[in-house]
Amino acid sequence: MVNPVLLIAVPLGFAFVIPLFALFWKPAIKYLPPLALAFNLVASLLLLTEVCENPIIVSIGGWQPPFCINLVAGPLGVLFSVVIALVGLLVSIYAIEYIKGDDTENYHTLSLLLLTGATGVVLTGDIFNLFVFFEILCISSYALVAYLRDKAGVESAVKYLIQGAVGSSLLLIGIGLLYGLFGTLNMADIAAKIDSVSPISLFVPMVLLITGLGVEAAIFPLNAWLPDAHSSAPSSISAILSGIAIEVGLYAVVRVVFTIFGASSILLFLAFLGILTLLIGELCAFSQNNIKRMLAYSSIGQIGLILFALSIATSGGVTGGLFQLLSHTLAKALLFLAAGYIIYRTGSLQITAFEGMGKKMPLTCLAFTIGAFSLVGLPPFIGFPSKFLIVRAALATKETVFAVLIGLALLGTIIEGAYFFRVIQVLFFQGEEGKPQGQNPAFNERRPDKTSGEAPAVALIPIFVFVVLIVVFGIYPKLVTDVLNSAATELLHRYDYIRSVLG
Amino acid sequence: MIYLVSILVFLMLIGAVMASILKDLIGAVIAATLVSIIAAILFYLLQAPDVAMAEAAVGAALTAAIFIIAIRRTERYEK
Amino acid sequence: MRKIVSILLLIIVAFGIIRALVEIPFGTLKTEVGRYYIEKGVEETGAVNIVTSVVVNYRAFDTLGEIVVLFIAAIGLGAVLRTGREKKTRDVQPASLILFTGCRFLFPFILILGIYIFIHGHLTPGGGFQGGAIIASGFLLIYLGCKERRISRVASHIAESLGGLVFLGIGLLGLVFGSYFLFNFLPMGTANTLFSAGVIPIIYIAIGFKVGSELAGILDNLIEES
Amino acid sequence: MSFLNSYIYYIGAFGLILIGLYIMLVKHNLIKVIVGLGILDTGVNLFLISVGYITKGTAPIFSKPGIDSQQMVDPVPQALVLTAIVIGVAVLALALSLAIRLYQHYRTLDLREIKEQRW
Repeated sequence: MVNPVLLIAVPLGFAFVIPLFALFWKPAIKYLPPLALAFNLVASLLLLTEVCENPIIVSIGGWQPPFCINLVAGPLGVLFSVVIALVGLLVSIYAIEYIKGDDTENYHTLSLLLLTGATGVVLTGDIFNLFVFFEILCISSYALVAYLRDKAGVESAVKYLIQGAVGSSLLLIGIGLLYGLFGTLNMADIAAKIDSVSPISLFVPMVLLITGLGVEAAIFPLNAWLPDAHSSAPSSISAILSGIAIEVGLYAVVRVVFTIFGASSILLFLAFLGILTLLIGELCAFSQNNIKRMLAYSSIGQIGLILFALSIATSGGVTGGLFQLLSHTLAKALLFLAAGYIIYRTGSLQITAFEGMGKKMPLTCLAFTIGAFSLVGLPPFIGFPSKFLIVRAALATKETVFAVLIGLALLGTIIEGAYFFRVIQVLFFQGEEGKPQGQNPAFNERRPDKTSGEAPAVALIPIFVFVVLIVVFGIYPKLVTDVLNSAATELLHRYDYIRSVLG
Repeated sequence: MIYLVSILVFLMLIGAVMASILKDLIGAVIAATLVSIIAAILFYLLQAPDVAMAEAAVGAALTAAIFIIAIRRTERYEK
Repeated sequence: MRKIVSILLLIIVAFGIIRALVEIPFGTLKTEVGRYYIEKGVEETGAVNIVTSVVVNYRAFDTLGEIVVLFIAAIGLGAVLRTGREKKTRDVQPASLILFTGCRFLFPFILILGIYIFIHGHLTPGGGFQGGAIIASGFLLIYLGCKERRISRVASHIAESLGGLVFLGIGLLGLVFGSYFLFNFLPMGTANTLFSAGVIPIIYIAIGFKVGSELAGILDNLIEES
Repeated sequence: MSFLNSYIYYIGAFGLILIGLYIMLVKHNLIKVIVGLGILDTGVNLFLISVGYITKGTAPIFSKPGIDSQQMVDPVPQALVLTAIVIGVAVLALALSLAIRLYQHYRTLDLREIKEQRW
């Protein structure tokens, strides 16, 4: 058995070692994060086979819950840690070549710590510990958004930091209220005692927790920071932020709503909020000319869809939501990585500048197209079975509300299709010769390198792996649905969770 | 005792309001430091000496120092 | 407009919080977990300062996360402020003799005070963070008084990394010896003496050096860079 | 008097929280906003500590033998606040470094004038 603590301790150790390497052996730094994440991937895949029957509970320090912090490696948490390690590994391989400059050790340390924080959030079983790991995730992403130190990056990082800090404070007040009410911080213990308090007095802590976590999850009124932050970070970081950070935020929200509060009354509200987020995100994405902003708004839309699917709260709905989450993570990471080199080669973020790139770098553009098709939900890519599951689950509830909402969601998908096809049309079917484009003033990510065509091999490997995963899971969704089913079961059956932790 | 606490809380809130009102950022930072120091005293009165020490060392001394360094490198007055 | 909306929002927040606080009376006992720590803490961890035993033993994982947060802040700050060019020597305006001598005289005492505080973290109030912060304020004094002096970037990086690695290593040793991460595998000793409480003093010393060097590094970056 | 006795710390804590939030929502100067963030943090910490207080309690340290453990205040919120203080100062330091960078780019700290990124 692999101890789940190692999933957090090993990458932390690597992150602590990187500054030492920076002093004595600099060229080795960029290979450390892939190494750490490869370990995490193998270890969490090994765990995944074990935890599907019985969740593994490890206490830290050797005391019994609720008197210590404990990790809960259930199917849901380990599934997330597999996804985090997988995407993190591929993105960090991509970053070996993509991130250049003389202070790359900062980049590598921060991105590794971001992923460690995300892993901690999904594995921990203690609400304050969740707050601490959440802060690790958030603070390293503030710093990474500003990594390029340009105008746009610093400005977005400031906005992100201020909104995120208010969210964290609200979260901490919520945790304080919960501690005052129940006298414990263990999530299972709180969940077990939740019925002893009147629902009215639970309302305020719940709203505070959802608001605080919702800032990172980019639920509708709280997502003003996201398009700025995701579009001005380096593309590899955008991939992590879009593919992992907001999903982990959403995980925390649903963990709080489903497991701690067991709140079924708020679910319909969350479903509405999800659809609202979806429509706003897709409409804003439609009106964008900046490719990374478009992808960022599309992430908002997708998060809305996932939130909606999870709020259906039937086995099918939650499975579909988790499947959609997986498909969005893979597709969006792929899109950002591919877009990163397209931007690098054209030297512009404007979609109109991409004319004819389909001929210059066919592999990258093909990968971009596959990611876009998958996100829209076309077969045979992973987006198709996931969206199909959501639609089926929504209709299976036989409630008019959900039928209407899923109709709106499909409308959002059509909008999504429209703007992605616009990009693909520009890439492949317009402008034989890329005519010189005006530089976007806000853009100075890196000096464009128009000489060479295709992205370098180190960057193409992760892109290729993403494409393979998207196609394979799209053709054989059975490969993942079992795991997703048991993860959904963990989320829906809070009493099993409580029993497995408290014994 | 309760009067002392009330006066301290009152002063602390006044300090917070001053931090909001003052156009001179150095003044605002000093007001915020006053808030931190009084909070440290309140922590001590609430039987939390560890926290009082941390708040006095981190919240009052170091935070004020980094604020003042940052203000010196940017601008002093709020428009 | 923005003001009115904000004030409305704040009134809603205030209302909600007042509503919630009715259920949480001030000054009453609310918890069994805290009670358990008080009853069993000395016996189980060997530290007479229960807050320390909670911070470094029962909830040590939080503390690990917290020093990671500070580590991220130090690195992120360096990344944000970094200029890329060689640092120019500061326009050395020599401090007055009194200030100079005073700072040099005081600095070792502040250092010793900080170290004393984190070594005695399990006996008296204080611990790694407080001691680290005091050490960092000693460096602040050096910056004010002896302007030409700088802390060595290399030394502070090494202290940072080693502090983190020692903490993590003790955690992993706990996993090896006691099959729990951060298990207190050393003998407890007699309570209320310096050499007691197993791994707690070692962890606090690591935290102290790490926090001290990180906060000093943050100050150094803010003063010197860009 | 009993009102003051039972609520004065809560009043202080939530006063700070509300003033801090007010500064963050209304003010335009970035450094001012960060000052607000510091005040908000202090308020949250004060609230957490007051949750753990027991009337006529003593500090949770067995500094000499024979201390009544029944009257000790709850140590858990104190441990949480120690963590929260350090996290707070980390965020503050990062925010101030970003403010310095922002000032170098825009020559102003007024958030109304810094709007390159818009919908």
